[in-house]
Amino acid sequence: MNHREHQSELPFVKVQQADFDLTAEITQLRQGHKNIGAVVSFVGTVRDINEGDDVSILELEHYPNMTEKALEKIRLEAHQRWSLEASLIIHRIGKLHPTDQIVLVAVASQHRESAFHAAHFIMDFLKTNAPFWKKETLPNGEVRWVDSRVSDAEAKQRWDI
Amino acid sequence: MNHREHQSELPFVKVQQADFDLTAEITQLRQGHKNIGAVVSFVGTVRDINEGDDVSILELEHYPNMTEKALEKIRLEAHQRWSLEASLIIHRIGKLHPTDQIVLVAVASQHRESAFHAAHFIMDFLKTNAPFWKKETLPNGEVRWVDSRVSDAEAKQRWDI
Amino acid sequence: MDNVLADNRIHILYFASFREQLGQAEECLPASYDTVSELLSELAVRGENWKTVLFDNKNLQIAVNHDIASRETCLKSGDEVAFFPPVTGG
Amino acid sequence: MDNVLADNRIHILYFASFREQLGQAEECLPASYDTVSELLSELAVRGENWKTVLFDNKNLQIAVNHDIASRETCLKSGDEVAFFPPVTGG
Repeated sequence: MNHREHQSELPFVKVQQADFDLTAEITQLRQGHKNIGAVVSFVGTVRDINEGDDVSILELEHYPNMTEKALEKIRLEAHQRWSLEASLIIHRIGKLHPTDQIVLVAVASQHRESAFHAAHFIMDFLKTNAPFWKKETLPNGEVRWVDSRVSDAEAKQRWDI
Repeated sequence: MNHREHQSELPFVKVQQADFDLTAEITQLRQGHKNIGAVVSFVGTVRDINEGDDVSILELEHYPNMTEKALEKIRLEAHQRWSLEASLIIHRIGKLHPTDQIVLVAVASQHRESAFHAAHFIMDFLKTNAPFWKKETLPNGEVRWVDSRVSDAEAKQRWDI
Repeated sequence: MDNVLADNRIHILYFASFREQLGQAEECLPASYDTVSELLSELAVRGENWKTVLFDNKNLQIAVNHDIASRETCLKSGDEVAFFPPVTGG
Repeated sequence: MDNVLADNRIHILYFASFREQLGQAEECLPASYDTVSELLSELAVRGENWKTVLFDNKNLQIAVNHDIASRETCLKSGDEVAFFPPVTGG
């Protein structure tokens, strides 16, 4: 953990309505770390189909006081498990549409192995431990809460070995 | 494999001197694929230290007629192993400096699991099967070829199971 | 004073489908429950809807003071308890 | 014609440290070797340097017509054979 981690309140976890720019975020994350050799980024995007139905709008609700704390906990756990130079989590909230970016997880390290594992780990835990809920609107106006996926719970188990 | 794959000669493999912009490349890769839910990107960058010495310049040589073919082979192998929507490999050649971007591997899929695995697989195979060689110049003017890493050969083995 | 009042209570929050099914987003109750389980038993008495959504729900997720918790987690005055369905972010 | 000439030969390329150690980047030889191994034996005769860099080198990498190959790979007229050290891209 380097000095920049303590500069402001959770500068490496952002929960926001605004979209993000991958290049800008990665550039900022790498700033001041000359020994980075690998940067793995995950971008989650809104698919236009869920459970066989077209989706028009996806709305993301969250638990404001808990969300950033939960994300930071996952991020720090990744820094404990692997040797990382820097990491960042951005999660959008509010109304989104198909092809919109929802989430960014970026991890920078000296070698690729740890960055790949840590980014995957953060996403698997974010999927089960961060308090976000998706509500989708179908083209016919029907509104429904998105069901959690059994595969997400299983994906998380994998890391407990 | 979708129609765009056949538009031009290896449009998803680029060997170039020029730098690349992550956002622009990912945006182009996602174009026309509304069902993408996950995009995993790997960016390799020049570290300022190798084997304990400072590095001033890193020069990348390659085998022009073989390089793109070798990269495309790795890319298509990933598409056979996992269900992917699109993928892209960019590798820079020529003179680079610390913090410069060297390589981009980007993989888009419906769900995150396959994108993470495929991007990691492509990087592991690129490290051992694509004909690139690095030559580094130290601050005192000494020039040396970079040694291949045993860990890279081992990383590749993992995927043969 | 508000602070004293707050200290004798627990603050309860309901999120996502729970908020809609229960028809409310939050409430304050006297801090008279030793554990989350006791609080859930009390809420179940309100009717079939409360029992089904919370008490009988095997997928019920619980947070106490913004940390993931369980039915066995102890409660004290001033705690914030949240009930919600499995999360679906990312 | 150039094509006919080329068809009776094999084209050999040396990359990276090999090019520097052997002092040349490429050459053409008559296509009189059945396998890569036979070609390597012939090149080894040129001197200790050639023997060490290529023939005796356990890390020698070989490509024939732009595909990874081995010492057992067969050669025919017009083939392009490349010798190089382990790759270090990415």
